[in-house]
Amino acid sequence: MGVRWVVSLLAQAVAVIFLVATSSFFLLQVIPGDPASVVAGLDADSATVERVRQSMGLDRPLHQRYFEWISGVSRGELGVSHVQRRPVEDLIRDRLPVTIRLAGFALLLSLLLGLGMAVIASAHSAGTTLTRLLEYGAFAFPQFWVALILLYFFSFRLGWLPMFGVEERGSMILPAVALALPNAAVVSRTARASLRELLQGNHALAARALGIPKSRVFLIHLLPLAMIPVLPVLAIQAGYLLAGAIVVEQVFGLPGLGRLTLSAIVQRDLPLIQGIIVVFGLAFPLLNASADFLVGLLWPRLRHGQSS
Amino acid sequence: MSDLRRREGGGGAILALTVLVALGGAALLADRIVPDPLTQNLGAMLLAPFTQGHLLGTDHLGRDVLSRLLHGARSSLIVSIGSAGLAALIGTTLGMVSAVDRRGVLDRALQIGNDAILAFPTILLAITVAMVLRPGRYQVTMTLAIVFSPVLYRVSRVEARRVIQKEFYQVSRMLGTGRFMRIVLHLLPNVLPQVLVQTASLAAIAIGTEAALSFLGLGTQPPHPSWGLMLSDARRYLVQAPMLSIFPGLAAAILAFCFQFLSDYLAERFHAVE
Amino acid sequence: MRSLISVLLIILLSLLGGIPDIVEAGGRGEVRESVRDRLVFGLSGDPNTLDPHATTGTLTFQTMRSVYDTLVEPDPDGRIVPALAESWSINAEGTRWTFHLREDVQFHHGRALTAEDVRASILRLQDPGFASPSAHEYALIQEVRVLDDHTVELILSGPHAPLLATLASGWSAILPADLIREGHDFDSEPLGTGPFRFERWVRDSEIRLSRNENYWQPGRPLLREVQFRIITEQAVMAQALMTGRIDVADIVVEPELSLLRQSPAVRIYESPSALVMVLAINTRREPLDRLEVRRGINAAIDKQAVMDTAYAGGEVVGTFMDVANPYYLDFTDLHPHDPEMARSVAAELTGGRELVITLPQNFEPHVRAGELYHEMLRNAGFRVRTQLVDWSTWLSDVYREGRFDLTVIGHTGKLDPHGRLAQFGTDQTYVGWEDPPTVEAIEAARVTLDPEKRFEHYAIALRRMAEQLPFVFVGSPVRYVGLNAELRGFYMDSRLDTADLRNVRFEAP
Amino acid sequence: MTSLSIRNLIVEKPRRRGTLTLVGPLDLDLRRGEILGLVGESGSGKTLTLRALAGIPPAGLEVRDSSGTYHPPCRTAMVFQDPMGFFNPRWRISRSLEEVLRVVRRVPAPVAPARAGELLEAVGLAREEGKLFPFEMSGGMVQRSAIAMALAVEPEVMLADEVTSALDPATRDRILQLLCRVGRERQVATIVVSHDLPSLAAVADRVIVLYGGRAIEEGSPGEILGKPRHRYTDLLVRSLPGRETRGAPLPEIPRDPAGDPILSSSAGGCPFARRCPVALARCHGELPDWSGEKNHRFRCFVPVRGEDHG
Repeated sequence: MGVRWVVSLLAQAVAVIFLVATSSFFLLQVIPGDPASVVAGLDADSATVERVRQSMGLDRPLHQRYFEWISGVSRGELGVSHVQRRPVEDLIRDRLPVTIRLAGFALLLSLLLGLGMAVIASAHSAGTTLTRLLEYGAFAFPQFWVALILLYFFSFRLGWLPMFGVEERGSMILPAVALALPNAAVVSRTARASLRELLQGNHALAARALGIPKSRVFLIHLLPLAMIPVLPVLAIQAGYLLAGAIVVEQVFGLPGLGRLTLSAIVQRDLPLIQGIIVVFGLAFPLLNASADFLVGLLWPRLRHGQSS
Repeated sequence: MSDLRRREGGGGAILALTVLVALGGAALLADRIVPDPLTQNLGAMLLAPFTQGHLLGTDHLGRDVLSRLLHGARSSLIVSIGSAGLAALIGTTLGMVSAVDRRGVLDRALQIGNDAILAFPTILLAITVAMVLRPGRYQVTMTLAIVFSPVLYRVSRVEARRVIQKEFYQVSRMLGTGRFMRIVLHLLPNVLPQVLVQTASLAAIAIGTEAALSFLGLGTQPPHPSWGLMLSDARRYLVQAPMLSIFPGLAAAILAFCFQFLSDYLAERFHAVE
Repeated sequence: MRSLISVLLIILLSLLGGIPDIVEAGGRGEVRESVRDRLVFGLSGDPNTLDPHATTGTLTFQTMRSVYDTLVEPDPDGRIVPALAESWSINAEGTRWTFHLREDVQFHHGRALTAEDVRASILRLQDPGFASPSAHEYALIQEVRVLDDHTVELILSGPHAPLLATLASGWSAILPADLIREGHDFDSEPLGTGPFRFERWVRDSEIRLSRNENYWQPGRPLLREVQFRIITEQAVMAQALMTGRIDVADIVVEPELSLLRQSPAVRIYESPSALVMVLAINTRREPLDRLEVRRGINAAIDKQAVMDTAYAGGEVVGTFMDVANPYYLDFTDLHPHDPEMARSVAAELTGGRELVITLPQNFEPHVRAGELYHEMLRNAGFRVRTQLVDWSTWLSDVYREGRFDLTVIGHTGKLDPHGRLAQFGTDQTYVGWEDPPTVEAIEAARVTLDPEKRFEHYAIALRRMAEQLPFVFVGSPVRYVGLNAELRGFYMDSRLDTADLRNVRFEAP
Repeated sequence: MTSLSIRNLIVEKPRRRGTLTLVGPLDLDLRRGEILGLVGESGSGKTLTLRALAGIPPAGLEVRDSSGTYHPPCRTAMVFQDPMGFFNPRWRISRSLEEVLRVVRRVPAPVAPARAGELLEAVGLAREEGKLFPFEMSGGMVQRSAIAMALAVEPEVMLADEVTSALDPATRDRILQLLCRVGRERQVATIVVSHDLPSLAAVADRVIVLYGGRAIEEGSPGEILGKPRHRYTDLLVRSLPGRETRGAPLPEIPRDPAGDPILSSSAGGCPFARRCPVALARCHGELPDWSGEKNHRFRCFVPVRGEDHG
């Protein structure tokens, strides 16, 4: 991983983010709905709406607003929320911890669940069928519905877990499970394919031929190796996790980035939506890079570079 | 060896196809076999299944759940198959263009554009596009097609590049086969299998995403039914009428199952052929 | 292997970092007081800002009603009574309003209230740079004159009867002049003279208030602490109320309402709402510009069924005024439900044109009502299509630009009928209905201070509207609030849609 | 002193209609320290035989011997064609060695590193080289390490599957010699599988020629190379490079019309019958019994006579 590699990675990331920022800015101009009307409300007359629009700076020409905004972004300033009248980066920073905790928990959970499923599938042919059904199910059921069903059973019916907020103990469990399920399916699919290949591969054969017990070969030798293709997938999935958080946070009433995003969209808080998109856009190459780094850590061959 | 693999999941695939065809048929003939899904009966709201001639009961406006389910199949099928198919068309075309681009400028540009779409949070992109296009079932189809196409772009680009490096492709190039013919004769047939696998898988994912968009009010427009909309309506009645969510949820799951089965089956087969 | 473990450990540790505060908070929540003096108020959404001058959002007023006071306030009988102002007088022309302030009022930061604070607050509302969405309500105030520390005079350019109601509304909150000057962040750190002082706001999660020990009403408030919990999912709100996690559910609609009615732990607080639910008609568009067509549409709608099914009950109205309003007049017999007549209109007068019902999807009952209208109109032979739009789109496309055929909405009431009726009859409203007699009557009522004469003016306007049908007037629903059964002294002003928490207490078990 | 004695080893694949025999029946007897070469073209069942012996047949295949089922009768160790794949890519060589020592031989953890070092030295590597990852080594070094791994289990029978084919020619002989040297030194019976008859002949005590999963000729390397008797062996030997004496055209082994030799062997006759230029009718129906002397026997109705080779 030479300097050139890092530089080209950075250049690509900057290009992607610039493209994301620019396209989101112009795309959002096209969506119907007027932010000034939302803030002014039902009773305001048109003069008031116009004044509100001016105070938002929306009366100025588009290109001027764009250049102002994009140069702000390059300095790390994302502008001021129209509706909440606070700097966008503050708003995002406030919500980020909840969403990161939720997504992190869900990521861990999906890793454990997914690997568990893959192990069961590889151990038994009956397990394969079961795992495949579980995987399909995790994909097939709409996330908000799964979230509601979980809520209904574990909070309403059984009263085991809190039904809203983040204060109570275990309040992250249900949202994280709802969020983790589709990811667990992806992890399981990837790990299952990777394990299947490894099980048929020479290393497994060699270890077995030397008399190392089957279970040990599986758990100690192969499982860590099976993780390698899972990690990049997990990085991409982490992006989807943040997206899934919109629905899950809404259902479980968590004060995270997902809720912020939804309310920003509903209220046409353009600077806030743009800011969130830029942050997501930043997270994407970051996650990919960290997955590469982790793979390097887990698989020495890659760490030592492309020399061989 | 290959016959062994083909048997694996083959039964499932046949079953999946049968269910799909049956669903499609039911959706097409829904007008003939079930009552009108819009007719309300405010005197018979939230009926349990098997009461007063309503096989699956009625919803919160006294509409027959079975008719709504079958009519909703139309939306769900249009959205899932339509969006995955469109995405396949867009993604594969661009992916192959990217792969055969000799100077690499177009390839680079397409890749960055593709990364940019991927960097958008999926649901946010879907919401934004859906808002620009205005809500509706065909608009959702378009939206999801745009959201999904990067996946197929990636797959087809990787596959196409793999094929291009193979000897037979280079040979056909030396033999002077025209560029277009080369793409049609050699590239497309070899890229298509993987594209098909992914398309079927995306069709499954589309069902859940359509439901999420309906949940946010951007999908099929009421009072016309779609499974996502039914689920979204039913969520308020979880306590009083849990069956209202169970039926569309199951229907969506079964449809997604079918597409996944097909996808996996295709993957197995193509894997075996290789 | 070791590297894998270390990576997992790092991830795990970073996640566990969040646990201490979860545990701590959980422990705090478990405490059960012997006499409860802490109220948990379930709020259906997060306010955008806590600055009452900067928004028209009900959620802000719902929470800030307890932090700020206004010069005058409404009482349960609909009269406007003294609050920060002990008394007031209006000159004969109605252009000079003099308010005498109480002398025992302190802001939460300890400074006493003076006339200067009133002046600064009103100037802030009028400031074009600040761009308050309520600014138009103060447009006629030409000058705010401080006569002495506790006397302030508003000089108007002409008589304006609704002003008193405006001053009693949440957006006329009095803010401290010194903090306004300093550019204090009222968006997130409100500070007023109200019964509760602001403690903290965790966005999208909770707002905490604590008792103002120096409140000017002796012995009030009764509660030590108020916590607003933001719960957006209605089903969760209902469950939380039934299981005692919250004491108030701010809005209850069906289907949760019937669920809550069955719960012994819950009492449903009902008050007639100031809303008028309508099916608005775009009278600019062909064929809706013809009265006969509008009457046909009106005749197709079974209003009571819509009220019962979509809005959990309420009374049918025949004009643009809520039933409980002192200015209400009954015109319901004017246009009865008549499907036969509707059918003939649909067949003969619409020319087969498709009518689009545009539904705002922010409020579920409207969507349900829309589905009912759709079916009723379809049954009468109209060609209809439904289009869901989100709230912002509705506001700009439908409400501001008038791009719709039919739409569903509830018009909120204000303390003064002018708040509802202003501009109707002019081409400024979204229904595009122009009617000079109505405009005249509304304007006459605005400049008339005598309530009886105002009633006569408004009667003319309401009759014109009932006859001309720029809307299908459907009904005014009942406002339901879910309460802990042990809660006493709760009062919700339905015209302002905000709760007064000063007298709230829990009955000793 | 035999260390391995197996009768009627059979590898078969159960199918919906009957079973398909892939290898055998095969008899194998090995003395301690003996080097047995198994030679045959690809598809002749060499690797399958080794994997069956090691008790790790491919999924879906069944192994049995005269007792009905088959379990490795003694401790076996196997060395593979692809030395890189042999090792866990994430582990240093010493770690892999210690794993085997501790798990299979129950060597206490503190002793394991020293024992691993000894093993590395035994195969001609330095102790420090154990600190390397497999991909940091040359192919020869990795194959040496693989032999060290095999030795670590202290096997009674060592199975070497095409261990040299992935290496360059210079390293090839040295690895093969190393394998046989450690085998003899430690009195381990070794089965070496290869399609490279000459290099096998250079190290093996005895050679068995496999075709279509059946042993068709067996003898000392000199005998097999010098006087092949079975028609297949004959063609095989004559096709070796450097044998095209007297300007005779290079003999070509005819193609099997049935495609897969294994498929034709399951029909019951000599597996080579369909390709054999001099096959008799009976060759298609039955496989002849062993004939010849003890140190050189073969199964052929129309054996090559010594004078054919001149």
